[in-house]
Amino acid sequence: MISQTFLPGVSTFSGSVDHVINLIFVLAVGWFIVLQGLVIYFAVRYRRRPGVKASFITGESWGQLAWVLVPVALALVCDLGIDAAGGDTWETVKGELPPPAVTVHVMAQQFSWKFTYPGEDGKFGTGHDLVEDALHVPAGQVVHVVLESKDVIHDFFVPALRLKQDILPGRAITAWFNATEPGTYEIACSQLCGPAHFGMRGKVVVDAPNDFNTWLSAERAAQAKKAAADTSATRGNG
Amino acid sequence: MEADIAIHANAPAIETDSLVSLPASRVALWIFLAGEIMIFGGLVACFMLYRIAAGGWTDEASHVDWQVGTINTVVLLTSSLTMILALAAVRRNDQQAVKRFLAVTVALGIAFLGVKAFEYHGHIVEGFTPSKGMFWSFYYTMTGLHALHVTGGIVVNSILLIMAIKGTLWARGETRLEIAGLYWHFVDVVWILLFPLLYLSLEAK
Amino acid sequence: MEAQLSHIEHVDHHHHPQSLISKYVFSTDHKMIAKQYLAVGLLMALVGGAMAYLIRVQLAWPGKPVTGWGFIAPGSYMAMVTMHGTIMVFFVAMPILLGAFGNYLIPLMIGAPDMAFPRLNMMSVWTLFVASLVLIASMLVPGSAPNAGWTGYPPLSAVPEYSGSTWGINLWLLALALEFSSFLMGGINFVTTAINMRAPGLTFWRLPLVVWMEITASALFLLSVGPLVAGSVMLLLDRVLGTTFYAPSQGGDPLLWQHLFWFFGHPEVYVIALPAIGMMMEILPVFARKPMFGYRAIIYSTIIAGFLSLIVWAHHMFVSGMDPRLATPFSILTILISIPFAVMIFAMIATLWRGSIIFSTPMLFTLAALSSFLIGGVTGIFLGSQAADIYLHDSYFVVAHFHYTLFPLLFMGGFAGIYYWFPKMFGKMYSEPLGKLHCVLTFVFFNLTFIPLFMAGFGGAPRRIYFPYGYDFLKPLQHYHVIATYGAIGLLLGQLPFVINLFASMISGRKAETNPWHANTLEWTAPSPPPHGNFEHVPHVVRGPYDYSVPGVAEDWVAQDKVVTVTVAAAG
Amino acid sequence: MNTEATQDTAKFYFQIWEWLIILLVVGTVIVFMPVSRGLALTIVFAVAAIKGVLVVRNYMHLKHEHLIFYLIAGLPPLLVIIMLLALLPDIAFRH
Repeated sequence: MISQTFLPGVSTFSGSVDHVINLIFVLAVGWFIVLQGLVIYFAVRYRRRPGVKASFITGESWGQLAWVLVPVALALVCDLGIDAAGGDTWETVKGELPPPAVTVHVMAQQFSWKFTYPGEDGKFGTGHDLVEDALHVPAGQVVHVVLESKDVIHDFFVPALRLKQDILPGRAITAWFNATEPGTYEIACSQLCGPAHFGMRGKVVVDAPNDFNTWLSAERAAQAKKAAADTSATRGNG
Repeated sequence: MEADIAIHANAPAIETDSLVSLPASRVALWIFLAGEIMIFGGLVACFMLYRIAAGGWTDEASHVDWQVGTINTVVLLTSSLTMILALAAVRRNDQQAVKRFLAVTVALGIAFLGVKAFEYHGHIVEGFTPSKGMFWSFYYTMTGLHALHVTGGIVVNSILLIMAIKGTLWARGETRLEIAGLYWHFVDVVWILLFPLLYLSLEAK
Repeated sequence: MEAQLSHIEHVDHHHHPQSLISKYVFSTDHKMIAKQYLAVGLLMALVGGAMAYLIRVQLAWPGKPVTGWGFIAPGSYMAMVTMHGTIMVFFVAMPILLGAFGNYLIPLMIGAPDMAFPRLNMMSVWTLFVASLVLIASMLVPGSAPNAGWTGYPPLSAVPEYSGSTWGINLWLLALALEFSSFLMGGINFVTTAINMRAPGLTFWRLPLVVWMEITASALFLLSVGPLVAGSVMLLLDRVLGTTFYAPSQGGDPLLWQHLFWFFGHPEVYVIALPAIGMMMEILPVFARKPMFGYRAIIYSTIIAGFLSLIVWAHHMFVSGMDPRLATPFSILTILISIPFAVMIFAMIATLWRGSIIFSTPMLFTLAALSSFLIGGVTGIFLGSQAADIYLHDSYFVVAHFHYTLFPLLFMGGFAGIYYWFPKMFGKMYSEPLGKLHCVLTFVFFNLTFIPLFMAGFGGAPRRIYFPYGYDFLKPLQHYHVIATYGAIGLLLGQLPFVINLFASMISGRKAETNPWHANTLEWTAPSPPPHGNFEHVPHVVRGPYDYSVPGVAEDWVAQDKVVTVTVAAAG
Repeated sequence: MNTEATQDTAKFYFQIWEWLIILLVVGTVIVFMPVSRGLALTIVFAVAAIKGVLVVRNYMHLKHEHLIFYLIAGLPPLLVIIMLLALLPDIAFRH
């Protein structure tokens, strides 16, 4: 509802994040209306009038205190409900990660993003890694992003995916998502990372799985060709 | 309703609680120490967390000399004894003894700093500066902060000693010695905890 | 009595003629020191407010030169955001709510002639003054002003190459260290004074709520700031001595700072909130002519909230990369802390019920603060919930939320306090029409400023973005920033009636009576303004602070030190 | 206070000091004894804690104080321990 109207969510868990936000929104607005209504009503109804004395109510006896404690108990019930709803969502998003179909290493640095895919052999760090400026992922598959930073703390925030995770230098934090709708979405660094923080924009391109495979093969082929050209160039020089 | 009125409109004059009769300076000093415990506690907690994370720092830590540390601990423990004896002396109004014990306390405090400076010098000559590694960063930060507190204590005790010699101490001598003593013992307790943390828990067996 | 008098060395200064300097500058009188705190706080609020103006105009019309400043560079924008936060929290909120009102109210309300340690008190305010100067200097040194955010997360704050700020951040840390020591000294003084200096008969269960709240706030500050002091020393050493406490490549851990910062940062919110809530709770019963509802329940809630605030800090760090298993326990604790606050809010509302409400300026400000704080409270639930926080963390929702908690308490609550105690502080009455105008302008423009930011937050807009047009998803949210900026400008201009009122009334206001509001607490039994030493006779307290409209008593108020007889017939 | 009583007090303080030195020796020597590292560490820190308590109770007179002093002095260590425990998974066992 509320965040959905601003920015539609496009991951498998965006619905449950939005659901928690909506739940809290409804409860919060409800409580606010009741309480604000009481303040206004009391202020108007019990304004100073000649000859009317205020009632001497201390709220010290349990009978009077119940007027406060019962609503408090009600608030507690709402709170626990929110916690229960939130706990599950949190487990889904940040708890045990589902097994990945695609793993991408994300390197953040002041003030840009680099996305690394494994080479043909499917392994990282074997000399065939593919480094890209945009994050391409297949729709409908679980993607792991291994988040690392070269310098300061950044944040991998994709509003449309409802995913936000700080990136700490010195640690590799793995986050996951499963995008449902093909399209191009923005990555915003959402942790103050220096004077040009505002410019640290990235792109997630969600492709249909076949398109993704085609893209990956093409990029790998281009890289192989470039590497071969480089090697021959080096040989030629030598 | 009637009970309410009885309590609120006709409340009997009652005495304030016993807390008002506590000496303000002692209360204030303990509150100050509570803040200090949080500062040193925070630092010690960080040290322990990092030490566990790094797996012990046994190599770096083997370069601190536990014998020198032990001597310094004895020095500081003894200075605590002389400080409390100075308080006992002021209570029996033995002014000569107060001056004697205060002088010894100050001397022991300076001796502690001297030994500490000797240690620092040795480490730095060997190349173990604060930026040499995490253990040394913590070593210098913790002992340095402690040494600053020792210095503060020496200053306070010296002022008391000068006042005692000039004869201006005695009007509120007991309170002053008590407060200075509380602080000095606290600095001692901090060292009692720092000593095993930095000097003793190092030998990997 | 003897125990009390023995602490009051200065009482014999009472009749000595004072030079201008010892009266206004190096004063040990808690009332003058309170005014000094107030002056520092209000002056720094001007600096912080000016930055708010620059930030808001830049956000509404990015890249256009700002009237009165010119073009804002990205680095300066970050510095302004950083300094706005630092100034408002540490150099406005704490000096006004804790420094000024704590100093002014605690001795007067407990029937004491001064603080337990007047000279320590003077040192506190002077340390704060020096801290303010160092902070101003940190903005003017070569290199950049501090620009790592008011939270100063390393490695950005630890390594000069990353932020471009060299001496700026060093001085910023020094200013904070001085500010902390100022309020440590102040806190020791407050708590000791409240423990030791209470007038005969004034037990803890007869203490006005604001005194309870001030000492709880001071205790919280004392208990929470230590680890951050240690952490700041480590950060400073990282910067100047080459240690590597926060450098991940050499075994350091940037996450440690976040834990230390928020271990202090969360209680700090209550350090600011509690005194303001306490002042509102003094004002409500006076103008509702009715006892504060649930006095004891509020005190227990305060203590529970204080303790809980010390163990909920990690809710600021749900997505920081900390262990995700910690999130749910901290989320539950966080949401539990809303319970004691709910007790306080409901008790305030219940106090209005069947009252006889007088809408004076302090009361209007209190009601405005209560209404706005309600929004601040309920929006806190979003951020306390670990799941909603995945989306809303570090967004404009957070900005709107904490402005909705801090602004109503700090400014509306603070103004309520200033107007309410104005007659006592300055011996003059303020102008009611101007005060009411001030209240209406503040309330309307405050809401106009920050409601749109909630919307931007729901749209996912991250905070601290200098130039939003770089992002497609931010473009549709831009008009919220425009509305908010108009609101902010109105809010700033809306403070003019206060400035006029403050100075005009101080100079030519009607002379105030001893007790213009017919209030019960002890400060209203002292002359307006109270002389050095406060009370002519030490008051003997016989009752709690909120006996308003007691049946069987002719007047609708009974001062705390007044013995009355009740006509039994009225008891039904 | 008569002289005899003050003599006793001084003697008592001296005894405490003797205990502190004995404990110091115990805590230091244990490191070089053929016991497991875990046991040695436990003893070292237990001894340090006992020494701390001895000083606080006897030299700082906490044992004669009003209960509120226990509260003032006891709350901070409790908070430090809570903080330490909460930070273990994040800082100490981060790898």
